[in-house]
Amino acid sequence: MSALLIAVPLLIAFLFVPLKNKIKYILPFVALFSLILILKLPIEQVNFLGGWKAPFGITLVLDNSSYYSLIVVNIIFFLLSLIPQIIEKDLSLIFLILMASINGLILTGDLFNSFVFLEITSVAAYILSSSKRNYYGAFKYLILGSIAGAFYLLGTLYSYIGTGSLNLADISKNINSEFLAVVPILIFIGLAVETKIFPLAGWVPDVYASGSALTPAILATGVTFSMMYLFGRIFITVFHGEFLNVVYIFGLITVVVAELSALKQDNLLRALSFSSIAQAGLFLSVISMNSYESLTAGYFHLLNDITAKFVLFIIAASIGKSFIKNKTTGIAFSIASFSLIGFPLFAGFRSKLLILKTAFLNQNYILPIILLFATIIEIAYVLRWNIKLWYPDNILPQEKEKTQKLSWNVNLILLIVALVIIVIGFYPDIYLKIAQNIASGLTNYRAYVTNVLGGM
Amino acid sequence: MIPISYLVLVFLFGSVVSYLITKANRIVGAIFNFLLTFYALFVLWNLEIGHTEKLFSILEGVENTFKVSSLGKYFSIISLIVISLVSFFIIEWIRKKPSRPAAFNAFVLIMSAGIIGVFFSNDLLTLYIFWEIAVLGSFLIVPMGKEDSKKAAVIYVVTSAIGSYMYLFATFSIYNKYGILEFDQVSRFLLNEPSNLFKWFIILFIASAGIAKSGIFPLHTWLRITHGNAPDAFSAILSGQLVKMGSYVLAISLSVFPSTKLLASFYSGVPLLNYILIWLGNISIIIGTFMAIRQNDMKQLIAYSSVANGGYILVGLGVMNSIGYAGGLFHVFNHAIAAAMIFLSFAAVVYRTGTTKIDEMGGLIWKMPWTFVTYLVGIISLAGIPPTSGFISKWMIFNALLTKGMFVTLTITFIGSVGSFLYVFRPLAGVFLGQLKKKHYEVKEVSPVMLIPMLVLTLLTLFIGVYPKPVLDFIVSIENSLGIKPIEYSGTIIKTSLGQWDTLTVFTMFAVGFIIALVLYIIFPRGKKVELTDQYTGGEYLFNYDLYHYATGFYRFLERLYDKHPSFEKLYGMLVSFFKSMGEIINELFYKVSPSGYVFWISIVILILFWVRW
Amino acid sequence: MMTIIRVAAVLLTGFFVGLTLEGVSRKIIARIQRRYGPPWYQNFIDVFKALSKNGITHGWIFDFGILMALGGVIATLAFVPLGDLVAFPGLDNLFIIVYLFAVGALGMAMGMVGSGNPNSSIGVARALTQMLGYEIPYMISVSAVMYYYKTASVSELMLSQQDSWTLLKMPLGGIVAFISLLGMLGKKPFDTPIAPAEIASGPMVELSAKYMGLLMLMHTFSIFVEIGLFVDIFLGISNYWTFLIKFTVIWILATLISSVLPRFRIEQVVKFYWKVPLGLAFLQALFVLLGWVF
Amino acid sequence: MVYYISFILIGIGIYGFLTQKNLFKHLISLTIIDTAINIFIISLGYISGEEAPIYSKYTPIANFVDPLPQALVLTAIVIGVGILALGVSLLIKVYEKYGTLDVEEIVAKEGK
Repeated sequence: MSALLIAVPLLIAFLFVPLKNKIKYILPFVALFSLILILKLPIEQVNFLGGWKAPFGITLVLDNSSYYSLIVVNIIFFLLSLIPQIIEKDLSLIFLILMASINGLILTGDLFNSFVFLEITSVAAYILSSSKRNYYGAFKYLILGSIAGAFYLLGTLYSYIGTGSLNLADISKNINSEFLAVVPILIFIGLAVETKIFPLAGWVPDVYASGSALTPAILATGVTFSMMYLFGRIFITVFHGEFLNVVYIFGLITVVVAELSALKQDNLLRALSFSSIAQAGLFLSVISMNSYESLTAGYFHLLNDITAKFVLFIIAASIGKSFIKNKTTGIAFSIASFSLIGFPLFAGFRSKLLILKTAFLNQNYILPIILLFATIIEIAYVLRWNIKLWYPDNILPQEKEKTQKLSWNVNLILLIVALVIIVIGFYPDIYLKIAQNIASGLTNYRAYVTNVLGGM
Repeated sequence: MIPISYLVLVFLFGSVVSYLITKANRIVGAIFNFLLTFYALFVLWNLEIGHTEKLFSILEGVENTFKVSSLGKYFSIISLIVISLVSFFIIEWIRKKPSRPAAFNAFVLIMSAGIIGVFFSNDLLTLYIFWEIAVLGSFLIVPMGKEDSKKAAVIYVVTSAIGSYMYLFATFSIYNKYGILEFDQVSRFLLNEPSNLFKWFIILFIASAGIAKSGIFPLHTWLRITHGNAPDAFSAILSGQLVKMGSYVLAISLSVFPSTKLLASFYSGVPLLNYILIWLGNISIIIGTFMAIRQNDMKQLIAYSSVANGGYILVGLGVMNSIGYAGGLFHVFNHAIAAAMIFLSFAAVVYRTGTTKIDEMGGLIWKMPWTFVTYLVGIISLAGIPPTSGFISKWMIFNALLTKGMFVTLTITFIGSVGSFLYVFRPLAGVFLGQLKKKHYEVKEVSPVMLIPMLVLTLLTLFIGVYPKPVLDFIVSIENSLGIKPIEYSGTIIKTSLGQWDTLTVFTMFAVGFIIALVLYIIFPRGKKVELTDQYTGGEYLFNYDLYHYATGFYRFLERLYDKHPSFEKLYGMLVSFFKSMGEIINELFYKVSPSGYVFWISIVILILFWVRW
Repeated sequence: MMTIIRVAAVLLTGFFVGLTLEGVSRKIIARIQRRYGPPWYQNFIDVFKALSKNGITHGWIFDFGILMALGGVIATLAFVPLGDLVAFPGLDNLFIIVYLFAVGALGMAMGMVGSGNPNSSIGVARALTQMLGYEIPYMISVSAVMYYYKTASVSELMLSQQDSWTLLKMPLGGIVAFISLLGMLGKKPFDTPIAPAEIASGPMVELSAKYMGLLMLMHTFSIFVEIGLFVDIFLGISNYWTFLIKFTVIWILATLISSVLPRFRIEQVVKFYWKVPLGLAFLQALFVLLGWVF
Repeated sequence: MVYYISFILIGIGIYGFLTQKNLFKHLISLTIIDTAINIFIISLGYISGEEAPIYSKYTPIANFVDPLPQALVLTAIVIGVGILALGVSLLIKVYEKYGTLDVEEIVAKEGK
């Protein structure tokens, strides 16, 4: 059943190639379909494609973590499909392909398969990022992404040599120190580009700040989330937390470096993309503490971050120089930015508390310091942008005329998401439950192995 | 009895209501705000000490609660007095001033909700949450001011965040170590804590939130730009109330965690930690005083004076003996009232003239006498001259320092005190006295709606100056609840080990002296009233009376002595531009490069990784 | 009732002795300058003459400032013990006297600046700056005394000097207080605020007739407060009469010193006070802390 | 021995990236690296002296080289080709937009 999640979007994408212009209106139905499908699926189900048992066949694993990740990602796709204004007409196909590949990426239980889905995702992302005539940025992304892909492939191969298997569960069972010396490095480099780790995230600002609303709204939320899921799946479940100390350091460096870079930006989208990099770095260093609590905190934070970024990026890309004509949009933007910097009452505050708590629990005092320092810088530029947009100085009347009102459906969806941020600020249980489930699925590798390979 | 949590909720929802009402009619919205804050003052006044309310629980093992303590009640009543009176002032002021009245009114209420929460929080986390709500509400108001105010708002929030994040760090250290966050439990655990370092760290980091908020050195730079550029009436709340939130946290970090019992004495009963904090207070007094003397912008001048007065409060609290602590607390009241008076009178002046530069005004006393009276009594209280209440607290602080033999600190408090005569006189001479400018011939006194709160504050500070019992009662109950020996007083006589004084006698004597002078004045022949422009000019003919007003560079001869002073504002500016250029370098090196650059960095990372692994 | 009589006695002493001594000091200065000089009662004549004339005023703040100045100083004087003549026993706290004194100063400054003449504004600015100069060393040296005797009440400070004068016990503090006293009195070399040749007598530039007279009274009373405090704190126990003798001696000494010195510039005043006297005052405070008192 | 070829090829690819300013040459370098990695993968699966992994009556069982890497490489090649095609089409667009493929000129034009 879970294979349908991959097959249906792909199939529709290919079926509708002749009807490129109409496909826009089918997107919500596809997204809704996969969402309902996921909700109907039973957890702890392993789908052996073609009937080949693991470790020989290709498996699609639907455990706690992949189940909830799928829900998150598909909700994002659903929400985005409801805003057809921001989807350029040629990109609807890509949207479907991206959906299929991301579903696959999350579901797959096979390392080489994940490589394939990773590449498809990347290709879709390259095409998405070339929107708004941002070809050079997309090309840079392509170069980085392909090199990273090559390394990921190398890592896959090395793990095949080391363990004799490509099945994640099987690798997890058979890991040995010799193999662990090389493979994590290769996989890490392969994933570092997509998880936006310094210094391999050079593509991010160029791509996110192309001016298109869809590109960052999907890359910084859905794609990032799935990449982070994959990262957790490979490094936590498969490698049992090996190599995470290096990730931790890289994550922290990423946080500081990205926040510093963001400070200087005079383009809101660029500033936000650096913030996105920083949050990714923070997430990676949090999950690097490799405990159930830290993973919960990390994914909880990631959820808050992508919720906020969803609102921020769409508004930043579609709004003009001020909120004068779009007050409701402005309110959503402010709520999201307050959540981003973790003011109380908003969702971001909960994740900040959770991260601090976890870090202290692990006797880790560096991470809180870096987190708080980074937040101070983030406050500086995020609030500066808020003030700039709310209290614009010397707006010319004709510019005021030119700024268009966003249409009702955009505003509605943004407001709903902003409302979610506030609700999560008071009752974080919904997000917390998702994060806890993902965390328990990732940390409990024994259950994962038995689940996939059968009771061995 | 209405629970505090309902009050907070009423304020939060009231902000929405206020927004809608103000959209319809701004004056009605302002009246709504005033009624709500005044009602809150009434509710808080009737609260019983020890009343506890459960709120929520964010971290397991910690029940977030409100609890009415004497300290919190004292601070909250001061705050609400200031806020409600300023709200009354706003009823008239809002007709002309803020660019977004609806948002202004809503944010004032959000801020007030935060403030009430802060003062009744029973644990560190609740305090933090409401603290940030208050910051959020107030920071959104600041950019409605002058053109620099947008920058000011960011500086304000960042400075505040530096302090509050240090606080948060300490909070989580406590939580991690003891698993509790309630104030009294924390202090109990701290008393049994063997590690001196940990105690130092906790108290310093908790205090740093207060340091940032009350504008203590080295985080004092935000006061000038924020107070100076915020909307005029809001500056009164900023300086009169929000800064006092910082003093509250300082009071908590020094007294609720009993610093004198926790740490060994360093110099006549004062631990080294307190001594360091006292020194921070000293530096603030010096900086605040001497920088205030230099300012030509009246709001920035009083902003620097807030730095100095924050220093006074910290010095008083830091001494932590009966009289010093009482002095610090009393000074909280005095400075709150005095700063509110002064900023309100400035707001009235700006409302009429539209400028804050001292040398662009002059002689406004002839047009706005009641505003002048408010300012006069305000500065008398600020400078600590009897018979206003400002003197009582200064006297207590001097006494405390003298009994402890802290002569250097004493010197600095004297400098601050005498220096305050200098800087408060500058706007007095430049704005209200001297020659009236031609462009201000048409200026009128502000309406009674604006005058009433100003005069109420004036009467309040005079009343407390003569009859300080209400405030002293509060201070005694606070000191009792914290286990500090309460100050002694009977009626209007305040006693210390160094002697006593009677506020009433001093006032009576002043009145008698004034009457004697008045009698002399009346019995001798009347003088002839001449125009202000009719002056002794050494025989010269004057053609431009605008120039005949000494206001620019009022203390130039003194300023010259420290023109080349080191500036922390510049230092922080340099730090920020350093961060920015670091960001620029990183951006150029890593994020803006061509594909060659990416491949280069990938290779470097691979080499590093393999080198580290093998 | 007794209090009222005592207050009246203090004020009348201040009036008569103060004005007389001012006249005497004019005579002394004249003699130093090889002039004959006015008679000793010249200042009584001056005050009454000024009070009886019709002058000019610059509006209500001008009048109010002068009233506040005189009222403040009268109130201050009432708290100063004249030897054993103490108007308010137990309440004569030194800080009160010093700060109540500021009311008068503020009133004068306000009234004078209210006249609208920039000369008076400059004079007031200078006077305040000078205050910043002399007040700090003075307060430190006096604080050392208060710390030593553990009291802030002036009469108790006086009564504590049974064995020897404070001036002899703490000579440095005494010297500092005396130098500061010169600044308070506005005598040369510290007469920058009124500097007649530069800013036309500074604050007083617009004064005439009644206003001048009231301000002269205020000046007399302030001199009485300033020197009286010094005598009480540093020159041992005295009764009313010995107090007046000591007072006269100090007054004449100050006059003699000032009559032979030129004038400082205002920033030189501040620099001077914050170098020498402040350093000495700190040294004195250190000695007191260490217990090195003769 | 084949390892070395692939390492040399990766070196050439990186050298191409670092020294060349033409975006098309970058793409070629990318392809070189891709190829190098593919060669490397195949070399890993190759066991010297063994048979091709074709199951027939002529080949004795259990003397095959590992067939999986070859299967994987096939997929990787396909993906590589796809990316190459995408890259080239992007470059065409880049050329249309900027009129050049030289990195420095593009950056100069972007800055304008």
